[in-house]
Order: sequence, then structure tokens, then C-alpha cells
Amino acid sequence: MKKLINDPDHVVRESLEGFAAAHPDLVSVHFNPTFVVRSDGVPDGRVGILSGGGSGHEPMHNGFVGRGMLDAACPGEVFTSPTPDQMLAATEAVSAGAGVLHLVKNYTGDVMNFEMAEEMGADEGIEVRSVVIDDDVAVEDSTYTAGRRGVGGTVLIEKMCGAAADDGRSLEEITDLARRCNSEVRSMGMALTSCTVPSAGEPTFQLADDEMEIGIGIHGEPGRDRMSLESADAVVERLMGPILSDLPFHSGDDVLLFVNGMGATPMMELYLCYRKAAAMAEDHGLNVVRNLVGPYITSLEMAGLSITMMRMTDDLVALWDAPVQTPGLRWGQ
Amino acid sequence: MKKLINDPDHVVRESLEGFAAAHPDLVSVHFNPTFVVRSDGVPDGRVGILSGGGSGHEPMHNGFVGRGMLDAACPGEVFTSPTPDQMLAATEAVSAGAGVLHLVKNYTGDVMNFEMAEEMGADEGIEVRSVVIDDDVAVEDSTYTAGRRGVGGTVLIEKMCGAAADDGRSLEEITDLARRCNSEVRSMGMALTSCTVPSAGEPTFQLADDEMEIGIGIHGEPGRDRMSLESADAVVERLMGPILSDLPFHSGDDVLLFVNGMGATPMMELYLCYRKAAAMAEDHGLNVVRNLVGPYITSLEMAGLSITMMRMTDDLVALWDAPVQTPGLRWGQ
Amino acid sequence: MSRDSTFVRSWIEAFFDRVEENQKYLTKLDSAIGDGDHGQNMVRGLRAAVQSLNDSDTRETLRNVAMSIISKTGGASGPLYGTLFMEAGKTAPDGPIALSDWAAMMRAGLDGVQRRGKAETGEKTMVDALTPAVEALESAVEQDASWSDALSDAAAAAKDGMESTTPMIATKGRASYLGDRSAGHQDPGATSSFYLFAAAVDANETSAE
Amino acid sequence: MSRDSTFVRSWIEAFFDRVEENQKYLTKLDSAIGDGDHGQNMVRGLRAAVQSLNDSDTRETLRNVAMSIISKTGGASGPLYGTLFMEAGKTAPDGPIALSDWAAMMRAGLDGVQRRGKAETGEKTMVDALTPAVEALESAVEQDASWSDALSDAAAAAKDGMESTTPMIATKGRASYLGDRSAGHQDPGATSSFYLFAAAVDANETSAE
Ligand SMILES: Nc1ncnc2c1ncn2[C@@H]1O[C@H](COP(=O)(O)OP(=O)(O)O)[C@@H](O)[C@H]1O
Ligand SMILES: Nc1ncnc2c1ncn2[C@@H]1O[C@H](COP(=O)(O)OP(=O)(O)O)[C@@H](O)[C@H]1O
Ligand SMILES: [Mg+2]
Ligand SMILES: [Mg+2]
Ligand SMILES: [Mg+2]
Ligand SMILES: [Mg+2]
Repeated sequence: MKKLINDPDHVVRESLEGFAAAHPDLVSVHFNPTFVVRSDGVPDGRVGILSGGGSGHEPMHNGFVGRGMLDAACPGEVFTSPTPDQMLAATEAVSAGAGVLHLVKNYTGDVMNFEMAEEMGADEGIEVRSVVIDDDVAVEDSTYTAGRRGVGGTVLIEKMCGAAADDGRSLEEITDLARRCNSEVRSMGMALTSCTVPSAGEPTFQLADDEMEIGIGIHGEPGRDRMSLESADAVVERLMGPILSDLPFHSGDDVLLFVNGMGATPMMELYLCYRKAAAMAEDHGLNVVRNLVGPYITSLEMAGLSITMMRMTDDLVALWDAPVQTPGLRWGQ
Repeated sequence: MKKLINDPDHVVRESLEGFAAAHPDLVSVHFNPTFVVRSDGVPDGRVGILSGGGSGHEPMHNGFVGRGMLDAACPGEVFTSPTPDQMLAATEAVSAGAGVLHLVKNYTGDVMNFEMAEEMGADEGIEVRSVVIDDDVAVEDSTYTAGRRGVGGTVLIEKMCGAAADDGRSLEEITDLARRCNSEVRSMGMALTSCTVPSAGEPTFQLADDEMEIGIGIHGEPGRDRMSLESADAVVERLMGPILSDLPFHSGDDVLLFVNGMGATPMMELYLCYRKAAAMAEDHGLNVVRNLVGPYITSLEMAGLSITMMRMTDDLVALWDAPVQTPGLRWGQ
Repeated sequence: MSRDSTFVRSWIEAFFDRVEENQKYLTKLDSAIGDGDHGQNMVRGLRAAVQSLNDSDTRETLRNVAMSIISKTGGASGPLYGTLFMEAGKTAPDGPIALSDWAAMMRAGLDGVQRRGKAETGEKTMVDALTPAVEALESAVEQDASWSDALSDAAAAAKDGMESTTPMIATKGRASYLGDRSAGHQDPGATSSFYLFAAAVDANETSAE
Repeated sequence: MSRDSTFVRSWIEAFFDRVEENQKYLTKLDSAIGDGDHGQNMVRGLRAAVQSLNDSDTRETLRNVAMSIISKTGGASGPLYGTLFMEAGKTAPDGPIALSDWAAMMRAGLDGVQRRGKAETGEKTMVDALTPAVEALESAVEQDASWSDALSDAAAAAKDGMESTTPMIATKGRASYLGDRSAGHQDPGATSSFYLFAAAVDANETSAE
């Protein structure tokens, strides 16, 4: 296991200490319970936007705390859902009189821990709403599965909600917005390599030099299918095909196209894949009105990529363009 | 070789096509000769800032083209210096009547190709100045080497020069600034793994599971020393030690501390290393007034990190803080 | 015959010991069909649970264990095991624990797990080990069996349940994302649930000493 | 005896052939003490050089070859080989090429490489193959040798020079960053420089047919 870490059991703590030291202008980090909160506090009367999940997906979610996106994030151990006490404390920290929205990725652990936090916090007098994000098309949403995973769409939804909060919208409105965005976004990912959880000490799965894994999530678990390595263009086709047909996206739709690196794939390859993804979108009659390319929701040092596409309307474009100042995403002022 | 590419010989071209498709608001990409230029053009009377080098270090340099940093970048093949015709065409594209500054990383190939471009362009009537960047402390600058490599300091210097140009400074002033910054910055890097040049098909060197390479550059070549893997804190000490003593940095100095990922090292580990680097800087009596953490000057999918530290003065802090809008770095407005 | 909070504390300690001894194994199972953290999750949560033990009565002990697990485990297993212990604690009698009380506590724990996780048997989860174990306890109570026999029957049933998960295709939890590929691997949560019941046997042997 | 632009074109084609056959080998050498691109660089540059060949005279042919290499190779080898061919072309006679002309052209090429790269012999670069080869040519001229003998002496000297780089510690180029670790590996640029002189032998044999 080759990592730049010290004691494997202290990775999350030490990383958070470094993160706090690097971004005091944007975030504060609390420990025990552990959460990251914007350093300037949520303005009175503004809805608080909160998310969280296992560590190991950086910059998500901690890197999206600041202005214009998340107000707080609860980081668990690597690939492990955070615990209710974290969400309770973070919820209180971002409650400014207008309620708090929890954005929860659809994993059994994340959903249950957030639910328990909401149960435990019911008496606190803070109005909390919760939206579960489940944009992954690799998994069938059926009684035969735990439901679709929350993956790349999470990044986009966090941005939309943060902008909506900055726009002074109500908890009800932002909750509806989040649900609407969730219904309009689809994703799928693949991997060339697995990754190694520090305390596990070895990769979660092994791929041969000529194999790839299609339909992966973000926690290093195996995907739907293992097959021979293909060219980038062929891989993009395998991901874009299900994305396009699942929503389905229609000719004439405006879209945001997000090509995400899983952690170890160089930017050079991400742009090369973007070329094909954008071309496929255009062939499908879509207008790619916005895009995002880079490692935003990762799986430690996994090599691979995921594609996310959200159907956009003018109001969503405006929310996307609204200023954001966080360690992981920055534009506008 | 596991990469998301198509024909290995077309990687740079296809990646640039994707990059152009993703950032039309910021850049235009020209082919034959190949260069990336800001899409809005250099304002009249402003100095043009140009750099370039082999591909494979993304986001450097293409990702730094836009407003407030580079006006143009010349990308060569993977790890291969670009050719004079590229620099000639790019220089012309960013010449707005106040001359053009070439920022050249100190590699024999880069220096010679830029030199030839300057020779060939001497009759064009564009005033060109050139500054060679050589911040790497892993290599002794002596008659026994090709001189110190230009590494992480390049990112910082490109930002300073772009801001100085936006500030209306003259070619002479910006050239002096670049030289001054170069004399005030030091870097060193290490690797946990090598990387694979697409057309080579296999890693440039092999490290065992318990080995690391200290004193690497950014082209995948072996470093100064190979040794047993150590903890992150120990690795940071091995890099910070020479950086601190080489300038040398003095107690009371203000510094910009830049912890850079070589490509495949997760953000979680970079922040964990930043924690130690910042602590060492503080122990040395330094004030870390600004920082940068992330993969900004990479070596394809190499796992590893490099540390860069620049001594800062108030004017440099102001240049660092000045707005920048490029695919790879964004703040201000 | 009855047991008391001493037995409950021994049970928790034995559960921690079993999970700690088998941390790598649990992680390995969770790597094949999950994200490789079940071993660490259980060790972390149960270490905190053991640290919470003091001379409180059974109800408070189990409440503290539940809170520790909930606040330190994370993942899917934290809320599920936390709920199991919370409900078991709520169902525990004030004083001595009869075998019938024990069975009721474990049934309440299982009900809590199923309410929270919504899993039935056959979905390749901890429920596949918990259910036969609880049924074995209830059976033992009906037959007026001894604690020893009851606990070892329950442990044996849990073991069979754990092993029965191997050919199953997961329809709950992270393993369900793998579809058919989840078959042929033993479920990690069912494995730690076996340890839960084996730990009761361990605790009973300790008590007997 | 003299040669002409036909010989020069054969030489360039043979140089490309040798480099293309040995692309992986050059890359392998450049991986041990460099960044693994020398093979690709040389193939790319020489492919363009071969494509630039037409029925121009020697001076223009070499100028076109130089420009192709400069614009298509990149790295350290592009400017260096580009300069070599540029200077050789400037030194070439208008008409037939006598052996003494050839030696002068190669000397001019080497001088250009040394002016641009500032390397002397013993620094583990292409200069370590070029220098003995040029000296062998000059020696052959003095001894009034035949083209055949002169070219094969030069190639043999280039080969010895290439092999002599193996134990050297590099003090120029990328390999110099490795310090002592550069010793024990043959220099890639010296290897392609050997091919340059071996290609002249190939071209001469082609001409002789
Ligand atoms: N809905 C559920 N009901 C019951 N048990 C479940 C459910 N979902 C997951 N589990 C159990 O949790 C175990 C995985 O736990 P763990 O690895 O700690 O959490 P995570 O899956 O969040 O990483 C599975 O092996 C399974 O037994
Ligand atoms: N200063 C120099 N003078 C002469 N030859 C040099 C010099 N620097 C490098 N070389 C030659 O260039 C070769 C490497 O070429 P190449 O790999 O194409 O370029 P790069 O080093 O830029 O990747 C070396 O093997 C060496 O022979
Ligand atoms: Mg988990
Ligand atoms: Mg090179
Ligand atoms: Mg797990
Ligand atoms: Mg090279």
C-alpha cells in the first residue's frame, strides 16, 4: 500500500487538520463531533445547506463548504458514513432561522445515519428537510437493490442548492429544487484500477492489466461488469449510452456535462474523454450549455472516470453561474 | 498500460480538442502549429505572457491560459519540449504592442527550443524577453549538471507575471519580477510510483511496493535517490529540509506554501502532507501568508507530491491575490 | 436460572474480542462485495462500546453500548447494530434476566434492525444470521432449555444463517449494486452477527467459571 | 570519388529506418536515465524529414531536413539534430560532395551541436558518439581513404563512442539530474547518433548497388 499517510487510523483527522490550516478564510473544522463549517457563518434567515458522507471522495464534501455551495459537511471515516452526532452538531451550526436542508447520497449507511440524526434532532426546534440523491444509472432502482447510488449529481445539486440559498429561497423551495435536480440528472462511472482503504491495507478489488470495471460507485466496490480494457471513446460510449437513454435526454435539451476523474486519472485523459462525451451529446441533439471537467467526487487513488449529465433550464444555469467560493470550486464574486 | 486514451499517438491532439470544447469562454486552441491562447485576446498595450512545455503536466500550462495568468501556452508531445514554430505563432498571437515574456522551465530541450524560437523571431519586430525558471533544489546547480529544473515555482511565477501584466507593468518590469520570484522560490518532489508515457507503453521506472523516489522532476524520470517508503510526515521532512536551508528561508519570512500533487495522489493525502509542511514552516518561524494545495503541475498518473515555497512580500501577495480566470486557477473577478 | 448485567458486559467484551480478532477477515469479506470497511467500523464502534461499560444496570448498559455504536461506527452497520442494542436495552428487564427475557431482547433487537434496514431474510444481510438465531432462542425458551443449550443453539443457527448468505444475490445494502456478482461471497454483516451470538456463548462460559 | 544529393537522401531515409526499427530501444534507454520519449521524438522528426525529401540539391535538402526536425521533434534532440543538419547543409558544396566536403559538413554539424548544447566529450551525450566519428572521417580524409572505408570507420568510431557513454556520469541533459545513478546506462542520444553514422554506411551500400 503506497500512500502518503502516517498512522492509517489517523488519516481523516490529520487530513482535516491540514485542510483547516489551508483554508481558514473559508472553513472551520470542528472535532468530536467532526464537521466542517463555513468560517463566516450562515447569514440570518438563510437556509443552511448540509451534506456529508465517508471521507475519501475529496474535494467532496468538505471542499465544497464555503460561500455559495455547502454551509457544512460531515466527514466520516474513509468510505464510511458519518454518525448522527456529527449531523446534529453541524445542523445546529448552520441553522440561521430558516431551516436546514440535508443532502443525502443514497447509500444505506448514509440514509440511516442521516435519518437517525433527524430523529434525534426532532426536538431541537430546527426545521430539517432531507433529499436523497440517486443519480447512478449503473444500478437498477428496484426492489432487487438498495436503490441507485448518489454519485456525480451530488456535486451539481450541492451547487444549485447553495446558490438557491444565497438567492434567499425558502427551505421548501430549495428542497423542491433539489428533488427536481435529482430527477433531471444521470450518471455512470468506470474504473481502470481499484483503490486502497488505508486501514484495509490492500486494494478493494484487483483488475488485471487488460481489464476495466464498468458501473462502479465511489467507494471502491466492484461494479456491475468486468471486461477487457477499451479505448477512451468506447468507454465513453458505454457510459453515455445508458445516461442518454435512462432519463431520457431529448434532442433540443440543454445540458450540463460533467466529466469527473475518480482520482488518479490525469486531466489530459479527462479532457480527451470530454471530447467524445461532448460529441455524443451533440450527436444526440443536446446543447451543452455548461460543463465541469476534473476530479470533484473521487474514490481515493482510483483510476477511472464518471460522467454526469443534468438537464438544464435557464434558472438552473443561473444557479450554476452564481458565485461560489469554496476550496474545491470557485467562480464569480 | 491502463489509460483512457485512443491511439497513443493522438493523445495530445484529442485532449486539446476536448479542452477547447470545454473552455471556449477562456481559451482558443490552434493546431499546426499548436498553441493555446486566451479567447478574448491580449488588450492593446499589455505585455503578453507565454509559456509552454511538454504535455502531461496538466493543468500546467494550458490550464493557466485565460485572464490574469498566461496569455498563451505551447504544448509539446507528452514530456517533450514544444518546437520553435509553436512559440513563434503563439508569440505573435499575444503581442499587443508592449512585448512578450517567455517563461521557460529549465530543461535542456525547453531552453533550446525557446532559444531557437527567439532567434527565428528576431526579425518579427516583437520585443521578446525570456526568463528561465529553475527552482528545484533536488539538483545541484553546478557545472556537473544541466542546472536546476523548473518545477512548482513555475505555477507561482506564471500567476505573478499574469497579474503584473494586468497591472499594466512593462516588459522590463515583469521580466525583473519573474527573475526576482525565481530567485525567491524553492521546490522539491518525490514519487511513490512512476508514470507511463502513452507512446512508450510502460512505466518510465519501476518502484517496489515498499520504495519511494526522492528528488524527482515532472517528466517521470528517476530521481536522486531511491529508498524505503516512509510516513507522510517523514517524507515532508525530506522535502522541506532542503527547501528551507537552500534559499535559505529565515525566521520572520512571509511565505507562500504550495503542496502539489503529482497526479494520482488523492487530495486527502495532499492536505495531510500540508499539515506537516505548514507545521514545519511555522516551526522555522515562517508566516504562511498564502498557500496552494492540489494537482497543478503533474506528471501524468504519477503518485507523489512536490512542495514549493516562495518568500513573499506585500507586493507579491497582492499579485497572487489579483483576479485570475483560467480553467486551472480561478479567484477574484 | 438468570443472568445479569455482568453477563451483558461480558457479552459485549466478547463481541468486541471476536470482531477485533477477525477485523481483517470482515474487511476482506466487505472488499469482495462492499467497500472494505466493515472490520474497521465494527472494531471502532465496539471499542467505544466496551469503553462505555461500567457498573450500570442492564438497561443503561445496553443504552450506552447503543449510543457508542451509533456515534462511533458509521456506515450501515452503525445504525443497525446501534438500533439492535437500543431496542434490546429497552426490552431488558429491570433486574435479573430470564432466558425468556433474553430471547425477547434479541427479538426486539432484530425487529429494530428490520424496521430500520427494511430487510427480510434472503436478502444477504445480517438479518440472515440474526433471524435463525433469534428463532433458535425462542425455540429454546419453549423447550425450557438451559442457558448453555439455548445460547449454543442460537450461535449454531447464526452460523448456519451466516453461511447461507454465500450463494445469495444481495438485494439490500452495498452488495446489491453488484447484482449477480454478489453471489458466492459470505456477507460481512451476517458474519459479525454470528460473532454477536458466539460472543454470548463466550460470555456464558466466562460466567460459568 | 564523390557523392551527391541522392546519397544524402538515402542517408536520411536510412537514418529514419534505423531509428524506427529501434524506437522501443531508444525509448527504453531514455527511460532508464530520462523521460522515455527519445524514440518517439526521433521517429516523429525523421518521418517529417523523409517526407520533406524531393529532388532538391544537397544544401536545400539538408535545410529542409533541418527545418522538419526542428519543427517536429521537440525535446533536446530536436534543436540539436536540427542544428547538426542545418550546419551540415550550410557547409555542403553546391555540386558533388567530395569526402573532404563530407567530413567538413559533419564537423560543422558537430560544431553546431556543441555550440547549441555546450557539451564536450565525456558528458554522456550524443557528442560522445559524434566526436570520434567526425574525427575518424577527418582521419580518413587525411589518409586519402575510400568513401567505403571512411564511412565504416566513422560508424565504428561512433559505435565505440556510444558504448563509451555507458559508465559515464551525465553532466548534461536530463540524465544529469540522476547524478551517479546515470552511470551504467548507455546514452540514448549517443545511440541515435551512432545510427546517423551507420545510416551513411547503409546509404553508401545502396548507392553502390
Ligand atoms: N438494509 C440492510 N438491512 C440489514 N443489514 C444491512 C442492510 N444494509 C447493509 N446491511 C449490512 O451491513 C453490512 C455492511 O456493513 P458496513 O460495511 O459496515 O457498512 P457499509 O455498507 O455502509 O460500508 C452488510 O454486510 C449487511 O450485512
Ligand atoms: N546539452 C546537450 N548536448 C548534447 N546532447 C544533449 C544535450 N542534452 C541532451 N542531449 C542529448 O539528448 C538526448 C535526449 O534526447 P531526448 O530524449 O529526445 O530529449 P529530452 O531529454 O528533452 O527528453 C540525450 O540522450 C543526449 O544525448
Ligand atoms: Mg462503508
Ligand atoms: Mg522529453
Ligand atoms: Mg462496508
Ligand atoms: Mg527524453
